[in-house]
Amino acid sequence: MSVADFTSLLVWLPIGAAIVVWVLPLSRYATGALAVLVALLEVGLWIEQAVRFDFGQHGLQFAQRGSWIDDLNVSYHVGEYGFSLWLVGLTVVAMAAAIGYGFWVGRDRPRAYFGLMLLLTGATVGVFVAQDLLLFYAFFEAMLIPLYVLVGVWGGPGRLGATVKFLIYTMTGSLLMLAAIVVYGLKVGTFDLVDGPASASRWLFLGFMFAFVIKAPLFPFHGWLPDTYREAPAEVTAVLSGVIAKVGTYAMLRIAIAKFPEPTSYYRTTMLVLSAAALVYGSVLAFRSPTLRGVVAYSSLAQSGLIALGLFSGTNLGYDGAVLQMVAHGLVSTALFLIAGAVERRTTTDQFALLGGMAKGRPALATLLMTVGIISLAVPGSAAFAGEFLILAGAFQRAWWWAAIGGGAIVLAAMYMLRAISGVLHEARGSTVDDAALDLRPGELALVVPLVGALLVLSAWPAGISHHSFVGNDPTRQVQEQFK
Amino acid sequence: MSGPGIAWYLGVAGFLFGTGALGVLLRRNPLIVLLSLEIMLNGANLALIAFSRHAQNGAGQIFALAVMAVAASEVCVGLGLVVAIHRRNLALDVDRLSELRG
Amino acid sequence: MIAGAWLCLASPLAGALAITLLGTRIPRAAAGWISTATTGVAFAGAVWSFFGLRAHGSEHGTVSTAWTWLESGSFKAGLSILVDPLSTMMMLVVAGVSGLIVLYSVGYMDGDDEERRYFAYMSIFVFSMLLLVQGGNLLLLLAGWGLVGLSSYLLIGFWHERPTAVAAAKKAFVMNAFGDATMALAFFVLILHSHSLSFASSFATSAHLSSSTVNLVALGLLGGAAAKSAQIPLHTWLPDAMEGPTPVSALIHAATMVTAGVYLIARTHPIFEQARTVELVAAGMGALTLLVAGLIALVQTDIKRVIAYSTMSQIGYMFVGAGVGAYANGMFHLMTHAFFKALLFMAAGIVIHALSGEQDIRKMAGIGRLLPWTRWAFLAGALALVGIPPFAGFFSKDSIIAAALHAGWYGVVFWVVALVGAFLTGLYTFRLYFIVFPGEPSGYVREHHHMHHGHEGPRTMLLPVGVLAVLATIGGWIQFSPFWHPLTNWLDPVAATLGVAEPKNWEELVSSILAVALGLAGMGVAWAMYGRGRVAVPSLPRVQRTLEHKLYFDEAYDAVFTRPAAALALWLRRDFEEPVILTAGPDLGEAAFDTGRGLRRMQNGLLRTYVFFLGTGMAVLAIVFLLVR
Amino acid sequence: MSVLAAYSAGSALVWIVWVLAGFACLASGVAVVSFSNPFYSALALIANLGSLAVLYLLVSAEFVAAAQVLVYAGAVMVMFLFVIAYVGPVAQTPWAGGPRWQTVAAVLAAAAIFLEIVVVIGLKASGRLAHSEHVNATFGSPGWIGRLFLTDHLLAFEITSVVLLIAAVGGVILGSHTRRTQLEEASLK
Repeated sequence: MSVADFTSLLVWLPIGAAIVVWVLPLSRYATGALAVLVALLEVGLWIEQAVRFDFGQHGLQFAQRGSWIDDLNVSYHVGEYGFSLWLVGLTVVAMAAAIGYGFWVGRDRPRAYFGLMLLLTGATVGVFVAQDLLLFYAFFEAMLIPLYVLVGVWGGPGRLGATVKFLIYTMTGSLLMLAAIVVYGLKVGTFDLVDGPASASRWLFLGFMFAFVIKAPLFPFHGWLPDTYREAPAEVTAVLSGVIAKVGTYAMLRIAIAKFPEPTSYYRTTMLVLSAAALVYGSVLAFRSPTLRGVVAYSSLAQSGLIALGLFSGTNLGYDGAVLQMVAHGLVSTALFLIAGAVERRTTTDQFALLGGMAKGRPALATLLMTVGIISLAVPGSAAFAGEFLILAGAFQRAWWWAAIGGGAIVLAAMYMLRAISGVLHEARGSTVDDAALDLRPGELALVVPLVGALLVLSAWPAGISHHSFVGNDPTRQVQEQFK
Repeated sequence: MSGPGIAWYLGVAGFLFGTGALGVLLRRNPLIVLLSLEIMLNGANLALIAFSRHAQNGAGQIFALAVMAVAASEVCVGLGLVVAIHRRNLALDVDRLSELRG
Repeated sequence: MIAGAWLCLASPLAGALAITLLGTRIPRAAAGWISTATTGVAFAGAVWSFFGLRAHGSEHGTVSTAWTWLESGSFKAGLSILVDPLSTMMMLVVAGVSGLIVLYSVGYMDGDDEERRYFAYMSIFVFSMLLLVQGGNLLLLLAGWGLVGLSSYLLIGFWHERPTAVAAAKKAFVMNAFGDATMALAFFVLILHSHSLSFASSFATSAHLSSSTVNLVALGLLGGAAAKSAQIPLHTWLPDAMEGPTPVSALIHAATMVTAGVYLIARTHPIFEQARTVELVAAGMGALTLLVAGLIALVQTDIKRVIAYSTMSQIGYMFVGAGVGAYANGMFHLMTHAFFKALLFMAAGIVIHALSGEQDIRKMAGIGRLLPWTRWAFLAGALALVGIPPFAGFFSKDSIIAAALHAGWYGVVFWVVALVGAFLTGLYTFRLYFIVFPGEPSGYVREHHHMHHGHEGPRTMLLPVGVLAVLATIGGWIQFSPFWHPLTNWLDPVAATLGVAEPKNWEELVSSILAVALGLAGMGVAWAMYGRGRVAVPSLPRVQRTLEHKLYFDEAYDAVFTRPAAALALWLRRDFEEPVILTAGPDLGEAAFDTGRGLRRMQNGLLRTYVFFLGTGMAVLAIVFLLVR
Repeated sequence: MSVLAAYSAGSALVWIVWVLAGFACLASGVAVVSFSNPFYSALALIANLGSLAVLYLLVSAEFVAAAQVLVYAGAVMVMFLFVIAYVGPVAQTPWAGGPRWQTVAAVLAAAAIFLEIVVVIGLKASGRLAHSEHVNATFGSPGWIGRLFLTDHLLAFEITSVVLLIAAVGGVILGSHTRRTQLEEASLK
């Protein structure tokens, strides 16, 4: 097996494992253990790939191409660029943590649950490596199906309403994207992302962007976000915010911006306004949200806005910063939602009014929540800071006010994140916090500590991503050449 | 030129088709609706055969024969329905058979 | 030399990591000793690089890069440290004072539940502060800048069960985040024009920028400096920060972090010199702050808050010095201030410790009888603060005042303000001294005072106080402006004093005589009012109330920023997010249902209707085909 | 050699036959739709089918004409008459019942269809619809049709037979009177 096969293996190994889990009548423990093992194997495969990746080489790497629907020039074409390598890494790491969390808390109906989580892993990796539009669409949809079920079956009390809302929003976006894909593919004669030429059609650009701004999401397309993030199980929310949201911003970069240069510059101001609106609006709402999940959910909205701001600034700094920030925020929000889940398991609530004082006698919880929280508010020196700094420096080159708005939002971020940290950890003990609420257990530490460790490593060396996402250290040119 | 051209046949076919359609739309007795359907089918058949002659191609006649078979099948099923309706002592009136109302 | 600097930077970080990772496997006390030892090693590293730099004589400093920290396009910033006269001086001050204060903390925090956490935070702070002063480019400087803000937040809120402490910590962090943001904006301008944040290229670029652009850059930097150094109007967090443990106040909010603004101006003086107006705004800001803080200090009753306002006031002096161009004088005052202000805080800490946490000076009367050594140490610090020769403050403060006199008409304004400030300093300092120390111990003091094994405090607390008392006394002797000035010479290659800020000898003389006289006058008034009680404290209720409310800055910010932001957030949630955004999805679904209900009427179950639609459709299609062909 | 080809010289005779058959065809079609008694309608349809068969002969479709008479006029119509007799005559005027708009709409729709066909023929195709006088001698003969059915159109032939089979089964099921349907009837009443 050559290294190129690893890309396909990363996609199909978890999907195959999902089928195995569904078919074989394994015990609860065996099912979970198998899923965790496969998730860790994915991380190992990815590390092997990252080690062998040649960051100086142009074009697609680890590429594989096979025929699929010859009549329409649709092919099974997968491969990775520098930035997709990082996002795949984010996916496998976050999914491993989420699957581990599901194993730790012992979800009901384990075979269905772990099968869906594995399917989600494979499909999400598939979205990041697909180099054919129809393949991309297939993975995009395959990624959503397990999410509907995971939210709808294992979610909180309002899960049905949340699922329906999530479904309506995402399906609307997906269908418009499908229409855009079909029109584009038939017009240019191929569905291949690498071979396909750039298009100047504004309608197609809007069709794609509609799906991506819902997925990311950007203001005002985030109607599904608060409910879904609140009702989904903690680890699914972690994945939604940490990984799935990044699919939206990744696709903006890979498809919307790279394939539609003329419409991108035509709609640049519009997109920057939407991004800035998401940034400010999310920050303001997070500032008064009464629940921990609410704060993190709206901060995810704000972060999506920030990332899109970097992408649509169309500058070197903006692109690099956006990729860095996608990874950094992915890790941060995964860790934050897992910790929120741990808090909820101990206190049955995530309302600040009922929480507080958890730092006393729970050093591990306090240290980890504090660390992740301050990284998330982009304290200078952290990975998130590096990302935001690059993004805003890039946006500044477009026009100074974008950076000024971003700077204001960073102050707001400090306000809401400190409020959330204090609301859980500090001051008088909340009414739901009793002595039975233990510190994080070794199992939970084993999930969160690696995420925090990755963040700290990234904080020490953000150039590891910012300098290794686009060949030749020239993202603008790479985008212009459509990564060829 | 021996006899009328294809256009005349087509005119007759069109008239038959329209008449049949009128009957289907107008009549409430399922039997007459079926009969009107036959007229429509025969109108179509006439056109097919006229075109077959025009194109000197047998496919039209084959098609017409297939239509006749379909018409026979349809009559078979339709009459079966009429008989079944009658057996259940329901009114023979298509307007009163509206079980499928949405 | 470089190795020493890296050692200096890495050692506290290693200490913090060790304490965090070892956790409960080590006894509590060990955490304190780890922290002290690593800070000591950092000091040793600082000394090493100091002597190394002297030996090499590399005046403009050496940059050493470990690896590229952040890179994108043509922009590149390394994880690099700069060893030059300015940074070695700061390393020595920071590591030295930190070492003493961490040692003091070992005694002060003894017995606290979460000593380990405390010392981990302290080590993080020392690391961050060293990163700030050693950072080899502006980006790393900003990283250190943010990290000291973070550790300040962590330490102010150390006793997190107290809502006031948590609120104060948040306030400090958010105001500093504002400063960070303005600095970042300034850096964006530099990146736009020079694609780099290294000191050299940034300074070179600033010379070519238009004056309005360079003014913006300087304003952004000034915003950061003002927030960090608690200068008006970004000062309101500092008094509240006294909620933290006293050694924290001594280290962060007196000796090191809050003076970083002065360091920033000295470090980036080439930019400020291109934007002379902004530099003078900095000086004006300092002058205003020193006056206002001195006034507010007059009416405070919390021992730490009085010293905190005094800190603001003294940093105001440093800003005046740096703002008019006398960078070396500003840095000199920074150093001596670190000595005597840390001393004052730690002496106050011994008092607070002896009274089991009481901080109200009105209850402390006569404590000096019970704590004689502390009293003498405090007195030394107070005299240094007022600037009475031969104590340290005299040498450093008076040189700033003299530099201001030389700097044109605006300099004269600063000079007058600084002299008034000198009088206020004498007044509030000795008000504090006379209320707290002399006389017979009050009933409250006798009741609550408890001896520590028959001493004033554990040796770990007394030793640093003693060392600092000596430094506060003699620390200023290294420079006496008209006669010898090794510090100015040392800093000359990196932060040369501007010509306008080099006073003539008569200016030095006049300034010193006036400043000392006014300081003594302030002390005299304090003695008359509070020591002997001969003169009644003037009763000006309205003025007093205004000062007690700190000129209503908190209230104003609350009304202008905090409340509107909260109201906006609440309004957006209630009147936009919930009724509009969150219902848009379900509304869409409802619309689909409505459409379905409407279309259902077509499905009436009548065969003839269906056929009619069929026929009509066919007819329409035929027409369409006819027309289209 | 087709029957009509022999008389091709006498085109006047062809015209006369055509006019008679066409007129009978139109008249009987209208009659089917407008009789109130289905029994008369069925009889009119037989006339219609017969006259159509004549028209088929005029375009050399002999086998189809024969099949028309045998299958339609013979088998199918007998079944119709049988059912009508079984159900009993239900007289009903053509315009009766249903909403008024539907009657109007029905007339309009039928007229539209007819007009469209006429317009198509008149405007678009009038010049191109002349057919050649001479046809292949075997054109329309049973042998020719049979060969076509068993070679080129075998699939259509098979499908037709399957359709017929299914219809026969369906007719039997619909018309049969099982115990279960009796129960259903009971529940309906």
